[in-house]
Amino acid sequence: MVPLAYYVMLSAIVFVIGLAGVLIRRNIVIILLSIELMLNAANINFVAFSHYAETIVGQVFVFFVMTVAAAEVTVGLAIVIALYRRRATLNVEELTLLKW
Amino acid sequence: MTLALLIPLLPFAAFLVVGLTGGLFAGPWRGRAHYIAVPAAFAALFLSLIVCWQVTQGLRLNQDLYVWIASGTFRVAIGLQIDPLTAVMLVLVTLVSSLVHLYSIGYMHGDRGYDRFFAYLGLFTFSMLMLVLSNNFLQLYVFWEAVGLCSYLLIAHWYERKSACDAATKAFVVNRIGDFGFGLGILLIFRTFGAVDYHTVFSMAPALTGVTVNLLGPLEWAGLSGAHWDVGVLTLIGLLLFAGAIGKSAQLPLHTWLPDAMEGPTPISALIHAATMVTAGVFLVARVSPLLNLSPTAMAVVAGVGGATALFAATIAVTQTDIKRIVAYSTVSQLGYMMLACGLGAYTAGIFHLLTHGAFKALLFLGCGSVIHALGEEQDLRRMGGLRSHLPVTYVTFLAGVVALAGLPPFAGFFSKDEILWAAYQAPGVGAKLLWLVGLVTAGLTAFYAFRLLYAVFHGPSKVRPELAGHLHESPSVMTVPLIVLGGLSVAAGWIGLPGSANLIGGFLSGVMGFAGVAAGHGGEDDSVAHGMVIGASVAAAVIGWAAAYLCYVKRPELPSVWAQRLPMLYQGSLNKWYVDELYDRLFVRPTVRLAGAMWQGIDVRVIDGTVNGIGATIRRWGRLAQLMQSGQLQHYALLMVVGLVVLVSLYLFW
Amino acid sequence: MTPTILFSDLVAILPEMIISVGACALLLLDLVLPKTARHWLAYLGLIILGAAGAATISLAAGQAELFGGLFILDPFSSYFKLLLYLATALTILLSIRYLQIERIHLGEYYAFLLFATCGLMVMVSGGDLITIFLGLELASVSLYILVGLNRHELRPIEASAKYFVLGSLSAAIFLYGMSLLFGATGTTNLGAAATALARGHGGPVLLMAMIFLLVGFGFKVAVVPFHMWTPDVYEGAPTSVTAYMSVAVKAATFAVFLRVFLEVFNPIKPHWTGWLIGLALATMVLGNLAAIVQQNIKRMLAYSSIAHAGYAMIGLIVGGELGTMSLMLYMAIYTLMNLGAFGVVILLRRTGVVGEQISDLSGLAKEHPAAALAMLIFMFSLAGLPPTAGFVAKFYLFMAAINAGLVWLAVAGVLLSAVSAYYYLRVVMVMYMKEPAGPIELAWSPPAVAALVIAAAATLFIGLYPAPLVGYTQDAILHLSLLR
Amino acid sequence: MGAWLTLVIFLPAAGAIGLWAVRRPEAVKWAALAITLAELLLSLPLWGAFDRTTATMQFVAEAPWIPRFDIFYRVGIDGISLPLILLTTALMPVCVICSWRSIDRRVKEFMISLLLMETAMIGVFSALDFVLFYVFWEAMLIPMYLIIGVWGGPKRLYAAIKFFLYTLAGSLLLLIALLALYFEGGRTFDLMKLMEASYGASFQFWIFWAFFLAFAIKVPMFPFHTWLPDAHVEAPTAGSVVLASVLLKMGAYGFLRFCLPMTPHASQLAMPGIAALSIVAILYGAYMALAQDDLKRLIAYSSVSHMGFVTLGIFVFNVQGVEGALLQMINHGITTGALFLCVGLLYERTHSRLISDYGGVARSMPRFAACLVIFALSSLGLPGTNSFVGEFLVLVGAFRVNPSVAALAALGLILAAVYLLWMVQRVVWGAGRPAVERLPDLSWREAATLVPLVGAVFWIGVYPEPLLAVMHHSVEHVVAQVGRDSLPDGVPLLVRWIAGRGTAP
Amino acid sequence: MTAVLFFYLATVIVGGSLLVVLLRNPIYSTIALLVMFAHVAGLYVLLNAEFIAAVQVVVYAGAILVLYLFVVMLLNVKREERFQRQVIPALVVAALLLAEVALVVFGGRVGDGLIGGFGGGSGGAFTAERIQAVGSTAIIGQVLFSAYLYPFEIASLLLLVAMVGAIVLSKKV
Repeated sequence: MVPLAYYVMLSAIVFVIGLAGVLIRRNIVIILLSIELMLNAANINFVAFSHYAETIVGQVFVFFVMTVAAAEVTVGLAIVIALYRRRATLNVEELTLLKW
Repeated sequence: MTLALLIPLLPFAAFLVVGLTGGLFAGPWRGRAHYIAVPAAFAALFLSLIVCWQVTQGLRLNQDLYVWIASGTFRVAIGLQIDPLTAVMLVLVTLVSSLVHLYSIGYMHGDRGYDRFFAYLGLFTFSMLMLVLSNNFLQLYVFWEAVGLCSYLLIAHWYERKSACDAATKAFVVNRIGDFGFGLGILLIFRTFGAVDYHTVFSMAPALTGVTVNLLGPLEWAGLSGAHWDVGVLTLIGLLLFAGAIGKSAQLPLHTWLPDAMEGPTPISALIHAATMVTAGVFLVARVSPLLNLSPTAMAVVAGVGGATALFAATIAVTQTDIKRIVAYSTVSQLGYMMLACGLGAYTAGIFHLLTHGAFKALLFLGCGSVIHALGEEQDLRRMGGLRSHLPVTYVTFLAGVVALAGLPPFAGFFSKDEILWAAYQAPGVGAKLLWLVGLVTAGLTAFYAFRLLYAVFHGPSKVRPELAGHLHESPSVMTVPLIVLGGLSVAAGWIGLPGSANLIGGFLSGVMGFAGVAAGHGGEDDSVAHGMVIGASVAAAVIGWAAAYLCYVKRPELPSVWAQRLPMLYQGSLNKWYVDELYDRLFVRPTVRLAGAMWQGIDVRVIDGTVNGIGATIRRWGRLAQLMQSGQLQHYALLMVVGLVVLVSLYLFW
Repeated sequence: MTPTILFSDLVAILPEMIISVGACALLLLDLVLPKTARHWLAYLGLIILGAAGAATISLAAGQAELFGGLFILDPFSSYFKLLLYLATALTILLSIRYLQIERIHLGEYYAFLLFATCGLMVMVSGGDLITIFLGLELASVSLYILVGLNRHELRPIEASAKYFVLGSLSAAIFLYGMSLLFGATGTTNLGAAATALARGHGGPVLLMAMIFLLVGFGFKVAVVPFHMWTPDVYEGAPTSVTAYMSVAVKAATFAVFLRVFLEVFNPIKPHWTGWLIGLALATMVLGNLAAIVQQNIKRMLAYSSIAHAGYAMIGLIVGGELGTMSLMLYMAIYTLMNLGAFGVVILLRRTGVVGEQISDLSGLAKEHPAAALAMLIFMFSLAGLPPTAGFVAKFYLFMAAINAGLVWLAVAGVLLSAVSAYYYLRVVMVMYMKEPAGPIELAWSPPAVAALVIAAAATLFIGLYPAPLVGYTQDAILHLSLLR
Repeated sequence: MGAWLTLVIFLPAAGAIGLWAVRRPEAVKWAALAITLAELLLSLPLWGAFDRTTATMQFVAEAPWIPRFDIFYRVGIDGISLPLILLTTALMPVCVICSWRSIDRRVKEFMISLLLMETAMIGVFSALDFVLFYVFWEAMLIPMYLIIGVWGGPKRLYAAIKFFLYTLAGSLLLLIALLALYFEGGRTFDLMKLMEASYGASFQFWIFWAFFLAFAIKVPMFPFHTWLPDAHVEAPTAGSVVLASVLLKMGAYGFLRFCLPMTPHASQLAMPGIAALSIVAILYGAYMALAQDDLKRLIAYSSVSHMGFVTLGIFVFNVQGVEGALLQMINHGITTGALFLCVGLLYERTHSRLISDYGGVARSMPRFAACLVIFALSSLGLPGTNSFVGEFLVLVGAFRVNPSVAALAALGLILAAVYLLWMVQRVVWGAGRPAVERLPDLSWREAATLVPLVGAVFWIGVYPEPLLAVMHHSVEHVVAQVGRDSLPDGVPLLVRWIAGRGTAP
Repeated sequence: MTAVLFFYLATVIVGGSLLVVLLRNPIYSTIALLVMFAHVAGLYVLLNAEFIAAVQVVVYAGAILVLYLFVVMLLNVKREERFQRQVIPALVVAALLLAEVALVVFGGRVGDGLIGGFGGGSGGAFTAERIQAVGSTAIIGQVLFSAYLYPFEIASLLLLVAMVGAIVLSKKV
């Protein structure tokens, strides 16, 4: 049996990669993708813990997280489209109308 | 009691009425102040004479009118005390005051501030009377400052003149410096005796001889205070009170205000700056004699300051050219005499001289006033001369004043001055002999400048400005009558204090101010030879002075300039008042003003406000930095969040 | 293991049901109603809120864990729900005229506002990480949309994008924290987790979980260094939305913050007190400092709201009866005064004029004394000066801090509120002491006036007579499990 | 009778609210005048019915406010607060009258601010609950800020914010202190109970410094004084009058009401320091005044100097000192207030506050000049005027404790004479300048503001006993409170030499 | 066997994640994410969560990623700079975070922290056996509509809001 720690570590790696993606990429779509990575990392945790704790709650939680992810993506992509329409860019570095 | 109370209240009422009508409001009252003020003054004089007579019949009074301040154990009343000292002062004050009132009707006629002037006169008379009537130190202090205020207001009577205002401010401030000591003295009295009324203090004082305080007590922790900083508490009190007297009576080193005070109208110079207010210092010293007597040190200081002032002022008086200034320096000098007497324990002599001086000096000032009046505000000696024929009454009365001042027998000044010199001669110790010598020299100088004044003004060729020469005229009778009255007194006032057992004034006052040390003025028969010698010496000095003046200003008028050229240092020094004013200006006035400016710009604006504004500016600067963090780059924001996260985790893991 | 749903459970979520059904109704009515009648939707929204309020009040005395612990009904949550209704209602009142000026589509706006409120209510009542997360997301998603709803300008969409990216990031971090907490305790139920923790479960993972959760909460209430979105989003969003966000989200998040930290993490309180103090200090300092140099009033208020989050944290740090109470009180008062301040800013927005610069307020007192007076009251209240409500709020916070021995924290707090007085005063100064650049026309409307009057009167009233509110707040936490 | 006091406190506030309904500026002025006069009349019975034979609080009223935290509306007055309340009520009509013409815009708001100030000030002096006190204390900042900032001079914005932040920074620490006292004193905000409780030495120490900062800024004491000149210079006349006459007193009142009874031990420890600061304030303030060319700034610095006497008097802990300080507070209120009125009158006529722009005012405005000279003389402590009594009592008190302190303080009197007389000389005397020559003398309205003050100057100067009689018992009580715990061992040497020196019997 | 599977899946998941972040073209990134998601689903199967695995494939891979692809292609972004200027500090911070988590998970101080929470077979109701017996889909369905009815409703609201919101936001002005 694979130790729980491995799952947790795997999730951590994915989480950090996602985090790094948010921090370093300029394209807002890829940033959204990175956030998906992070959510998945949490999901891996939930399922793993759920398995090892012999409970179903974790899985239920993951189910809800997916719902949330779907909702977020919907809204997020709508925002991206609206943004692109108005500013013709997906580069978050150019979003500096609001500062200071 | 009611009678005594009425004496000060009459002038006060006059002040209120005159001040509130003509003084502040134009209209029908304007220019009629004398209808109220003069009768009030004379009524006060009349009452004073009655009271004085009652006192000779044994009346003594010491009564509180009402409690003024009561706080814990500190309790001060406003009260009246009447004894011989008070009585003579009452008479002097009301007499000179009423004469000056009368005189001013003529002198101040047509002045813009006529009514104001009379209001102030009333206020001054009230304050001066209350001063002498006080039965405690604090009340004395109150009216002490009040007369100072009147002096201030009257010096600045012609407030358009800058010099007048300067003089007024200077007078007040210099007096304040003396009063600083006076005030501290009262505080020390309260701390020492637990009371500030004369009776308690004087009756407790003998028990306190030998008790000391350490001047540097507060610095004990720094190891500075030692036994040699111990001072007898009575000495300290005496010296502090004397500081007040120094200021008020224009003694060294606070004498500078009095000559400048001549910027005021001449009647004021006569009343305040010659006869009454400036003698308050002497009065104070006489008043506290029961305390002073217990402290030889304080006495010595009083005598020393008095002697030094007498000589110092006389040396200045010889070269001045402003007639009022000559008389003013003479006043300073004569006040020095009085102090000298008091310091030697000859209080009665001091007060006697105070009285005679009051008469002849008031006369001299009023005479000067008459001259100035006639010459259209001219005060320079060098533009006078030969006025004898134009101003006969003035001349005669002035002459009486001069001989009285010069101390020629049998005029008033002779007897009082002689008593002082005799007291000095008689007192034990080398110092006293030295003081006698100083007194003698001063007597000579006094005679010199007195006659110089007389000759320069009334004798010799006229140097009056030609445009004035035509209509020189004698003053009106409201002005000459006071002159005549005072002239009579200058001649005769001395006779109340004939040497020996006939000394009326001495007997009258000695009950108040007896001094064990010197039986001043009226010693035993065996001293009569010595006494005669002393009299002879002083008369000789006066005559020498007279002769020198006659020589220099009548016989050979070119002599003074010759001497002036031959002794330039002395002449210039004397002419410039030994540069005391300049010295004070350099030492105190200018540094103070400069320091104030520097402190304001340096400490207040730069350091304190700089700090305050600096804090504000720093906060703003930090705010701008904080604002700069907000780059608008959302990934910076994200990074900062993650950094926060990492920092928190690190804190947990590694700390 | 499969708890049955009882009718009583459904009664307990009546307020949430009213709000969500009402929101859906608004969405539908928006399609049906003619364009001219759409502003009635706002009043319908108010009626819905009123109904929910009535339901909440009738339930307020209840104390129960329902849906198997997913939903908690207690006076604590009712307190915050009433606060949310108040905030929403005032926001709606302020929005009516403003939306016309901004040309924001009406029906959806009110519906999303209600959805957001519903999400926050779910959060406040959440007894389980799942409901808390879902409630948070419901509110967040609604707000992402609300922020970007104004399509006529450039700034709102940028704000929306920033808010969305950072919000999602924080949600992901928050979620990861939840997963770790789940890992550490084996449960998502707060009560159960607390029990597990009290038995000594946990260890390092628990602390990691706590830190991740802290980031999530910190983001929502705008605690340094997770605050960075606040100024940009507050500035960019429609002002009415900013107003709503600044109070409602903050209040609800603090409610959950309290629940989670004081109930679940109470056993390890010594660990987090220090960190929270650090964060609170940093928040107060940075918020106040940055607010000083702002020219845009919305941005200034954004930084000020950051600073206020820092103050409020003091209540959380202290915990206990006094700490909790003071925080709740603070949130209630903050809601009133901050909404009021934004309300005045909203009045300044009229067609063709942005009215967001502080200098736009110049001479307001001369032109519109009543509006200026209201703003004056709000500013002094935000600065925490008596006799306004803001003073009462700070008073209890500092009292709590001193009671807990955190005198120096209280001292730092008061000194920084002196700093804050500077920028609040600047607004007053501009209104009262500068001459107007030109005639100022305010976008008056009866509802907005009503909202301002309510906010100003309440701010003053609470300042003068705080006893009722204080008493109610104290009663609301009387039986709170997290305090035992 | 407690209800009466409450009425006195809140009448101006109620009037302020009522004023809102009045439209015409003239009517507003008359209404404000009527309210302040009514308030003055209302406050007089307090004086009459005051029991002078006890130190207990009188006219006490109590009502629950936030009872759960023992916050009550508690008011009451004793011999310390009564004179200050009367000073306030007496000066407010003057403030209204002197604003009659000088305030020409937003009259209503101005009068409302003034009236709100009055309520807050009276509230401060009569509050017996710490929270209530604090609320009044801070509430006053708001109208004062507006008065300076809206109706002030050219640099009013800077002055207003400086005033506000300075005082706020100080008083916020007061908030901390009062909260700490709440817990330490047995969970109560009742001042009477807080005064009876005794506190540990180190606790007292911290509380004292918090108090000190708040009150020292308000007084203002030496290094915290720089807000005052700016505030005074920029404030309108009525603002300056209120500021000088009443606001500054609140700091000193705070020292008396809080520091001495609640932190006696710390107060005694702090005594050398505060005495030193007071001396510095007296001399430094006087020096600053010497350097000024701006009349208002000069008077402001003279305030610093005069308030130095007040703090010195309070911190010598004996009856004379404290009564002197209290009396000096009243005196300073009258005299400095009046001086600001005078400057305001001049400013109304010429729109200049620079001394160098004046000269020879005595010729064109003799009645005004008389008043100005009287107030200047009062300010320099001339015997017979009010200030002398106060200052001398302070000196008596100080001298009993430490002669050298009293001597240094007395030096301030010399300097006062210098700067005030120099001011008088340059403004009142001298040759009339053309600009000054045609100035009209006092109008009846102006005279109505100045003449009562002249009367007060002499009344207190000549017969202060009625005022002192009111204070006696309360002051003795305070002095007993501060003396109740004797100096413990280990007190620094510095204290000992201040506390007991001199060998006089 | 499970171990081998786990390591395979883990490798692909990590690799896929890295590609998502590193690839220049968003389309490639999306496809990398797809691969990664599928392998995560595999991981779920490994953990006895078949239902979740199915949902992962259907919802994530099927719906969400298609949406992404759709948007990416719709917007047809021209090539841009890939990375932020802050790439180095960001990576350092990320690495630090990873190291710290690793420290917690494996590190000395951690001990068996994780296991301490609920060591193997801590007596939960849903043991692997029971789930396999009933089937995870059935169990989750049961739970969702009974115990988790309330959050389920909330989730539905959330989706409604997202849907309407997306329409409102992406509507042309």
